Amino acid sequence: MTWSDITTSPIDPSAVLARVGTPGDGAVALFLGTVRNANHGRPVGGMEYEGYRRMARDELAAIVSEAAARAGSDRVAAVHRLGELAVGETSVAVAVSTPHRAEAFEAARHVIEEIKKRLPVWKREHYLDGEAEWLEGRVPVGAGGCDAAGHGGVNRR
Amino acid sequence: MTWSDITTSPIDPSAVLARVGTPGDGAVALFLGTVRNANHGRPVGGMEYEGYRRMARDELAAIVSEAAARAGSDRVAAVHRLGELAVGETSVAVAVSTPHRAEAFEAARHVIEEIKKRLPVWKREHYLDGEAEWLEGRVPVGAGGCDAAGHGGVNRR
Amino acid sequence: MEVTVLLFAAHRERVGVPSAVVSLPDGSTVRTLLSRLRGLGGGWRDLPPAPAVAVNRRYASGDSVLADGDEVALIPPVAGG
Amino acid sequence: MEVTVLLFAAHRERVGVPSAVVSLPDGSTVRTLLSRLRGLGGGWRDLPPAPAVAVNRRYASGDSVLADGDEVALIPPVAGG
Repeated sequence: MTWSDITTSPIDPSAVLARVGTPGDGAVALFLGTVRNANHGRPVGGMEYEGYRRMARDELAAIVSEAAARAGSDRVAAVHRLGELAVGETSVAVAVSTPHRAEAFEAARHVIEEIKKRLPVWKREHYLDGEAEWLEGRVPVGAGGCDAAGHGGVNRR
Repeated sequence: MTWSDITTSPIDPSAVLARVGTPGDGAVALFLGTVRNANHGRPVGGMEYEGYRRMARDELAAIVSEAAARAGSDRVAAVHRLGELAVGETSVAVAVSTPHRAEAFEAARHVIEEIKKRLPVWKREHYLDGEAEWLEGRVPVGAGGCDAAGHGGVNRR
Repeated sequence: MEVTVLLFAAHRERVGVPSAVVSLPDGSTVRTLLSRLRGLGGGWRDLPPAPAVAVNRRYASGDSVLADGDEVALIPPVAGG
Repeated sequence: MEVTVLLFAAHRERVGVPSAVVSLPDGSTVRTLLSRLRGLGGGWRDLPPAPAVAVNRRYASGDSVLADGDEVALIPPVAGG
């Protein structure tokens, strides 16, 4: 079964790995996103993740389901953490197991790319100089964008 | 520092993950190869891995070094297990950490692909019907092949 | 009818509140709502003219017709991972 | 001169031994060695005509000139991972 979660607790990679893998699978791919100590050369002390939690749960579940369908495997797991993270802590983990390796790599990559395109999560970098900034994000895929001036948005996909 | 090993002991994915990751890295990719319970529909009870151990150590170290150079990261780790493995056990683990995710995925994939092309390791599948067969492998990349009839081999690359 | 507007991250900081309840004529679209919000002045005027929007936790277009009780979230460019 | 030949997996099973020491004229190449091995008869004749070879734990070509004490491994198609 696929599994996904949005959590404020620390992510344990072993627990995510344990969500995938069956006797018929020969390949497991795991991806971890971690908080870096610098961005564009500026020293970073930590990262604050904010999310639209209920929607993020739904969206992450949808991403995982899509990846599972593409990979032909229901052994796809993903979790995203919210809250204050220190440098080195894991913000996101994705695990996939499949009979053969190409599908595991492809599906894990797909999940993290879709997370970055669609998951309603934002992050504020806290710099060692005491400042903090919301990181520039991406207009979410799946969102048409709305124009109050009436130029119209595209339909939801 | 890169790390690689050929071992007869069980592989602990967490220990391999612990070989990579620095405060400057934002991405970790882990690949695990595991023993499947069937091959081409034939039920498998276990896998026996034989290796030319000293050469495999050198070759795996070389593969890891090449991947590290390509990824621009010295946080590349790989271990291959030899001996009798049960279904579900991990035969190979590869971990890479890099500042950004594309390089981590690419390097982890590169290492496992090169292992399959070059590592002097062989496996015999033990079937539930009591038979066992050496799996068909690949003529190793880097080996010219030698022709006793005098047609000549290509040079080592 | 009334809808609940949710604000996150930079949007929330610009406006100063995480949510607001807004009254609208029946049959209003997301676009109508956004126009109404800008009309509230203050930080609302600092929102981008065409933010991404989710209605009831799904991405939606400006043409989407709202219903009483809908939850409309203004979604800043996302930056998960 | 003498070289040590190592056999693995299916090669080892065909020949029946994991290693053998072979005497060769000085200056012999890998190709000469392989020809000599096939001449030993028995399971040696069942080896493929042009196996991959490693000399002192590095892949080598048939043209490689051997030296006394070299370790020459006949490498079946590899199947790691």
